[in-house]
Amino acid sequence: MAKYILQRLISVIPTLIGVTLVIFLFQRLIPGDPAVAMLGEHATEENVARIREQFGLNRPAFLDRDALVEGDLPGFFDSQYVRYFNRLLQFDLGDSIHRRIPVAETLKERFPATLELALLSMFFALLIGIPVGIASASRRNSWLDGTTMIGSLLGVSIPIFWLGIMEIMLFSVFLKWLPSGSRLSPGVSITPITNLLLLDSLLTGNFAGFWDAFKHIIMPAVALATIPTAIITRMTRSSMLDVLQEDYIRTAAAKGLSERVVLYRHALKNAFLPVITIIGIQVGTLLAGAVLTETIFSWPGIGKWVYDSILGRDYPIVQGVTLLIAVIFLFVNLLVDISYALLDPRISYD
Amino acid sequence: MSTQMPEVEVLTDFAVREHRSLWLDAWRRLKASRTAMLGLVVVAVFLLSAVGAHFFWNYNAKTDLDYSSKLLPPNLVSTAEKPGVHIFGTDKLGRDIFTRVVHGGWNSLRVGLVAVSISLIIGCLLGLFAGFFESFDMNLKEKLVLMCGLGLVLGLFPAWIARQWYQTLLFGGLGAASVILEKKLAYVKLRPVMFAAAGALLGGLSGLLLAPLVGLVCAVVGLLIGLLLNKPVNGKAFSSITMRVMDILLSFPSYLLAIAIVAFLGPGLEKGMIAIGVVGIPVYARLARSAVLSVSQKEYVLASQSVGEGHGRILFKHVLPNILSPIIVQATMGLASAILSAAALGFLGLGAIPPEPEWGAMLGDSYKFLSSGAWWAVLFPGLAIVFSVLGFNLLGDGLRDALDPKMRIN
Amino acid sequence: MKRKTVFTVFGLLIVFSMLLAACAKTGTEAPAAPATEVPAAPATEEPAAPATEEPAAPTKDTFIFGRGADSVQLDPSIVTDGESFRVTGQVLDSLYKFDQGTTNPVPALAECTANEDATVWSCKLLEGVKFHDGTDFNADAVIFNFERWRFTTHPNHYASQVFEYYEAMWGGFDDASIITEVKKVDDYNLQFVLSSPMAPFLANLAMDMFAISSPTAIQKAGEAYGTPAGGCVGTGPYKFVSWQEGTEITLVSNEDYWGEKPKVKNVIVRVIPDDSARFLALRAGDIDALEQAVVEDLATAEADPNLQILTRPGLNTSYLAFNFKIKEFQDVRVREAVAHAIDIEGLISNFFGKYGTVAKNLLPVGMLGYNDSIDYWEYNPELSKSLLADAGFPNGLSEVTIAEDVQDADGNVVYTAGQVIPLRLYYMPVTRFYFPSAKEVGEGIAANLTAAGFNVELYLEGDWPTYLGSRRNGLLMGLYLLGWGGDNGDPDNFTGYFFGSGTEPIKREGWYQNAELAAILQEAVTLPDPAERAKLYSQAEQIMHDEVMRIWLGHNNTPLILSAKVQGYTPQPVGAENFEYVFFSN
Amino acid sequence: MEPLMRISELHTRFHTQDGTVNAVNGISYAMQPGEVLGVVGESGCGKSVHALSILRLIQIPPGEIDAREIWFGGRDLLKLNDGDIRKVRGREIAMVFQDPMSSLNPVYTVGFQISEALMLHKNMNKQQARERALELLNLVGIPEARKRLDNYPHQFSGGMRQRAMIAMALSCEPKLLIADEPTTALDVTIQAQIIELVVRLQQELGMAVMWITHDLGIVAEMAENINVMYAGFIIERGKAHEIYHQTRHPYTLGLLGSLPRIDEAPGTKLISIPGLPPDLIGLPQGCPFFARCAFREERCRLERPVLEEAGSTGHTVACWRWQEIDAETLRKAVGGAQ
Repeated sequence: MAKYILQRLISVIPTLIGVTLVIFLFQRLIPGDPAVAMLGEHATEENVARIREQFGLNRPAFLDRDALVEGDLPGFFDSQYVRYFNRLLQFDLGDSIHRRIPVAETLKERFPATLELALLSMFFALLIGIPVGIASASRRNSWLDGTTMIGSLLGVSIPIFWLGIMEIMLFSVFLKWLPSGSRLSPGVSITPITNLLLLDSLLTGNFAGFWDAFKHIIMPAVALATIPTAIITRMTRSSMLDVLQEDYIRTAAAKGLSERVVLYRHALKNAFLPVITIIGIQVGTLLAGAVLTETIFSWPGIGKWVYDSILGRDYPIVQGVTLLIAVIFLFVNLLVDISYALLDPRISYD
Repeated sequence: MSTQMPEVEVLTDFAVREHRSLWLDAWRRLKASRTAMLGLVVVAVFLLSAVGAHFFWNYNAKTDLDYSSKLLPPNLVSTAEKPGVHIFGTDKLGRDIFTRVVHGGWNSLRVGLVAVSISLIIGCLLGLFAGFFESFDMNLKEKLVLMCGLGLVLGLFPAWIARQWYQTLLFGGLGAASVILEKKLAYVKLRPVMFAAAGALLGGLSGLLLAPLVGLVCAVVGLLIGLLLNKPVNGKAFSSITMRVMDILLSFPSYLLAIAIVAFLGPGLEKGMIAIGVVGIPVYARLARSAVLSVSQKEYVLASQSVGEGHGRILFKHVLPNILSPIIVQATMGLASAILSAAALGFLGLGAIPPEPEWGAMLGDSYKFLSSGAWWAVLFPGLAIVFSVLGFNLLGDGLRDALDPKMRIN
Repeated sequence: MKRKTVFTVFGLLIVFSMLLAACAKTGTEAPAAPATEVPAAPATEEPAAPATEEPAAPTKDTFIFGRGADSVQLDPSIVTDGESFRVTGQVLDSLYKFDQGTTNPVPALAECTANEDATVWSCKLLEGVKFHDGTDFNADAVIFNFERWRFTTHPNHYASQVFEYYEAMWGGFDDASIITEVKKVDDYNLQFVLSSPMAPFLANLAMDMFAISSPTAIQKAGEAYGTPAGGCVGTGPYKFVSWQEGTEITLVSNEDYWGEKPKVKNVIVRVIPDDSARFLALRAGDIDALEQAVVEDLATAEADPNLQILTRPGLNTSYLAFNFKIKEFQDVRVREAVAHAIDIEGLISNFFGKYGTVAKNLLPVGMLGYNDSIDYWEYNPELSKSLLADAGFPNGLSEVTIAEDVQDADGNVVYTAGQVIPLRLYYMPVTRFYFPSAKEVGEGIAANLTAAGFNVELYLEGDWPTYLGSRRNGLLMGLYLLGWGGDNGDPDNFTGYFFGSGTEPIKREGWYQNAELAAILQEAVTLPDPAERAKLYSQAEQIMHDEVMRIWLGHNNTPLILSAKVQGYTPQPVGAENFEYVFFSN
Repeated sequence: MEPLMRISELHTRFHTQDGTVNAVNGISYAMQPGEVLGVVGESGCGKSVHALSILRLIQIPPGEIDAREIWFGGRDLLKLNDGDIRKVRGREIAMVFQDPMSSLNPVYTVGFQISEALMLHKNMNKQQARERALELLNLVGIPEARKRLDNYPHQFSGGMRQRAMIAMALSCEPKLLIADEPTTALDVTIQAQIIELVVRLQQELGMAVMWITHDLGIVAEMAENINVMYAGFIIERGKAHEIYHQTRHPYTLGLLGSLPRIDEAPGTKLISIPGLPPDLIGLPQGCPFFARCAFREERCRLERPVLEEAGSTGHTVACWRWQEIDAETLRKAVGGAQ
């Protein structure tokens, strides 16, 4: 097993390198100059030149051919990408061009915000998706099943940004129950431990803080959760249905086991495998959805941040965040495969 | 066998259940499923209104402007104090939202179709070949094409360094050589060395014409390429490379990738289509590949291969028809998600160029008036998206049940 | 599926839409009768956690300001964005400051007098002032700051930092600097020696970027000075406490402030990017004041007795520019036709709201050299059509020809002479303080022009950086929208900045070339006598108007919406508002 | 004496999109304690479905079971509530299914799956159940049983799995063991072993066994009584030797004919039954076998024959022309011999 994990971890590396290459390719292709983006209407030639120099934006993206012709070998390799890569090897994501402070620092602040949102959404998704999926599979073609199916289809059909807006319209504008954005009300502070506000507030026993944080996170979390919930429900249902066709379910029933035991002991464990894969994929969906959700709920997470950074051409941020997301994505996939081995005795990676 | 009474033959027939083709059967099931029919109806309404509006309802967005009637709430009957019928209300520039929603449908439709066909065609081809060559080894011709191509692609690198584009041809040739000589050199221990040397020479010499250092670098690069090319790539390698590339695409959050592509191509609905299409490729590629892999093990394919049918024939006569149904389902659902993504891009201001009506953009422009209670400007475009997408999803879902062989058993 | 499920679908959908429709219905009334619902606010709709509400005694002691974006940096000398100055303005003082609500500089940390030709300014510094970190404020501190900004060799003039405004306002770094020396006379007296006479000297001194930071703080924090970690240290009415990135910056009052003691103890400057979200926060009582709101929200705010609206005199101008590489636009009649085709009045009243004023000068109303004798463009599509006809386009203009080759930054030709392209109107992908709802403005203008026979195609060059980049290289090949916000009250910062170098075509300004105008502007900046400067600048305005070289659209008086409880808040035309005068009534 | 089980008028239907499938059409018979009953018929003749119906393992909907009664151990199984029928399953009536490959849950150890029933019905604790499972594995002759307890099904061979299934079925000493084609999925040598195993166990434990198969040959050796089913009907029932030697139904004849017999004179041809069984949706009104019958006459098309005594007691057959029928005539009819 350990060996397998190691192999997988190693095999991830080329993919990651590929990812960084793609990022740089885009950085090379996308028009618009970070310096100009930063200085706006006031940009003067000198300043633009200085900033380009400073962040090595004046270097070629990958390799410097001209240096080679002039017989300057180190110059040949002295490119934006190589510099970036060297920094990366020292676990340095570089500095933000606009803010001139380390990307890693801001990441520490902002990533937990997204993580908290994603985790909560995934929690909702599993909490609702799996039981409902099982229920509607076991009561196939009942009204419950029908509602579930339609509901889940509706779930994947609603644009989450629109849902977010509708939530705000209903709960913030008209009912005035919930705040329409950001993580905390002004002045409320929660002593950071993990920067996951809900968790921290509980750890520090700051229940007022917890309630405030909760009221802020609930709407975005729900908006973000819709698609995963829908998909997990559908997946659970269909794979339960497949499993319930199996002979060993009949065997179990013939033993005189109660329906509950048959469903949850004999069917679920088998049905869970494809569901896990889907859950893995949903992590990707969540992170993608964060871009929109965070924009609407002005949530100070990485989704909104990376979007703004693309528009602001703050490349170190874009690189850092995209890489992080890619790493998470690949890591989750690894977890999925491992849990396969744990759940299904037929699969073994030794 | 024993001889049998003739009339028995005749008589037995009525006992036998009449035979139905898969597609007919599927259609019957589709008709049987009410939800699928509901989906079909919604989709039909969507298509008709979109196409009808585009061709028969003349609307010039360019000149549509009337400050006097801006942000009017829905008004069904024209009265003295409320003149003008706006069943969905009007927007910031006093444009009738209903008109724009209906015409917006055309854009969503276009995006959906174009985007899906892009990812469908490219993705499926990739998946087909990947899956196919994973289960059947390539013949000489295919190897030749593949290796030549590989040589050309790899050759681009030294060529780019030395700005000598003819180098790509050289390495393409090297690739071809490795296929042609494969048999001859099969047992030659030194083959890698030979090819490395060849590559080094090809790159180095031509590089030297420019500058010594260029020569050196090109030689090194050429050497590596030579090593890579020394043995023809087999189908499995080809497949795993393709799929690895797909993984890379997949490990970007879809919207970010789309945003990046649009930022590169420049804004506009057409660019949006391409972006969404490209982002969708991996899905189809994976689907097609896995489908092909399962089908390739089927007897009829093995049989057709054993009677020596050409690969192309096997692929398109035997494999392709049998992986169609999952792909059709995916495509229908793909339409839905394409419309969604397009709306998202529009919402972020990267979609259609104003004043072109597009649902996502309409949302994005109007939601800043929400706090002042202009709910209609946000509600109706949103509902339009939901209904059209829901329609395609219902239909796709129905299709899945209808085409799924598992369902045909009980 | 069974029949019931189908009903369930419709059930769901119907319920869903009814729900929305229902809440929507109340929505239409919401702006109409807010008075009824808002008074109840503190009781019912207070989302802020009890934690904060405990100290909510009769007089609040925390002033919370909501804004659209976070500060970039808190070292004012290296940033250009107002959001940074909004904070540093409270923590740091400059030698001069702009008098409450005006653009005339008045003494702050120093009082200066010029010699007759305005080349030597001798300043008397306030005595006994200390920085928040206890460092004494004296001549050395001032000199340290000025030398840090000026000398690229200065140990604290970090390569990673761009002292843009020093360069822009004082002619450049090192020897290029107009300030050739800052002489220390004694601890509280010093002299600025200028290489050439400079009329806006005091105005420049008063700018937020030239606020004095504590030398020890800078030396201690090094490059981190001004970052969330480093914070900033000055002599101002408030001290920097903390900076939660992307969320809020907290300040606390400086008890031994040299000037009028701040009335409110704490100041929180909070980021709420979305306009409507920010307005909602204000109505919910989460924040006490905000800047930048959409016109519709302003209407709501006016109707709301719990809110008050203040306007900051707009020191900005938004405009529609021509690219003069287009042959057709080189004909003044075409340009005038465009001017008459646009319903500027309608644009401004609809998209700027009543806080915008129609512009007829580049200079904002009331600024030195503002030329009131110029007439507004009359909105007259017919006239515009006929002008277009005279210019040789009787049946409108939908395609234009490039006059001569245009190259991009890398020197490759993007547009070739004689190339025919569709007539484009480039609109801004973002809203700026001088351009609320820029996209709608674009659509509006496009509609006007199309109606008048200019068959324009709205064109999105890309996102903001792309747009700016193309504009810098004169590649916005058609009509394009942009604007400008002044940094100090001086006309040179407007007209001079734009056309001062117009002896040859200015790429950045759509290849506009006008030597005469350039000469006037270059002269105007050196004259010490305001009256003479005024004459020259209004002459310049006249030229620009007669040339129709650009179509000035509007000045946006930035509206600030505050809770009715907030008192003593005075909007500043330039620079940061002074929070120290703010207090709460109840 | 009081029979172990008495089934009367059992109908099982499935309501599908294509129509109602009449899988079992009113069959009635009784089983004595310790009796071995063979149920024979082609695939799709309803023999498995009727067995599942007894335990009410048919999913409802789409399935539907109705019968005058399914009398077992002093009560009507159809009247039991879900809780009570579960007490019957596995404890009083156990079942062994056709495909041992798919009938064991891949994600649980064989040991666990056996002890599960024990813990449920015999409320043993884990340890006891495990010990009992071990005995059972030994009983059904699985080598190194102790080690095998903790194996997963995929580590078992097909035959061993079927043995495990049987062990599982026997775990609660049921009064009736229903073996639903337990050997069809196995190769011949294993088949023999399994049959021999079941026979042995039946004698040791004295339980009744219902052996469902399409292969008359198998039940020939072991069964006392045989039900021959066709299209959801019992078309002939009787003692094994009667079914063999005084075959009355053309279909049974066909079945016999289609398997080679050692006691036949060499050179005699195999008889095959032409055509396919009828579509269970919309059965023909007459004899279900009409379409394929070599003896059919007009009456057969119109009226459906009912079971009637054919000579000796307990041998019943559903055919209008049973008197005229025997192997020879059939052979002539289909021109088998010359």
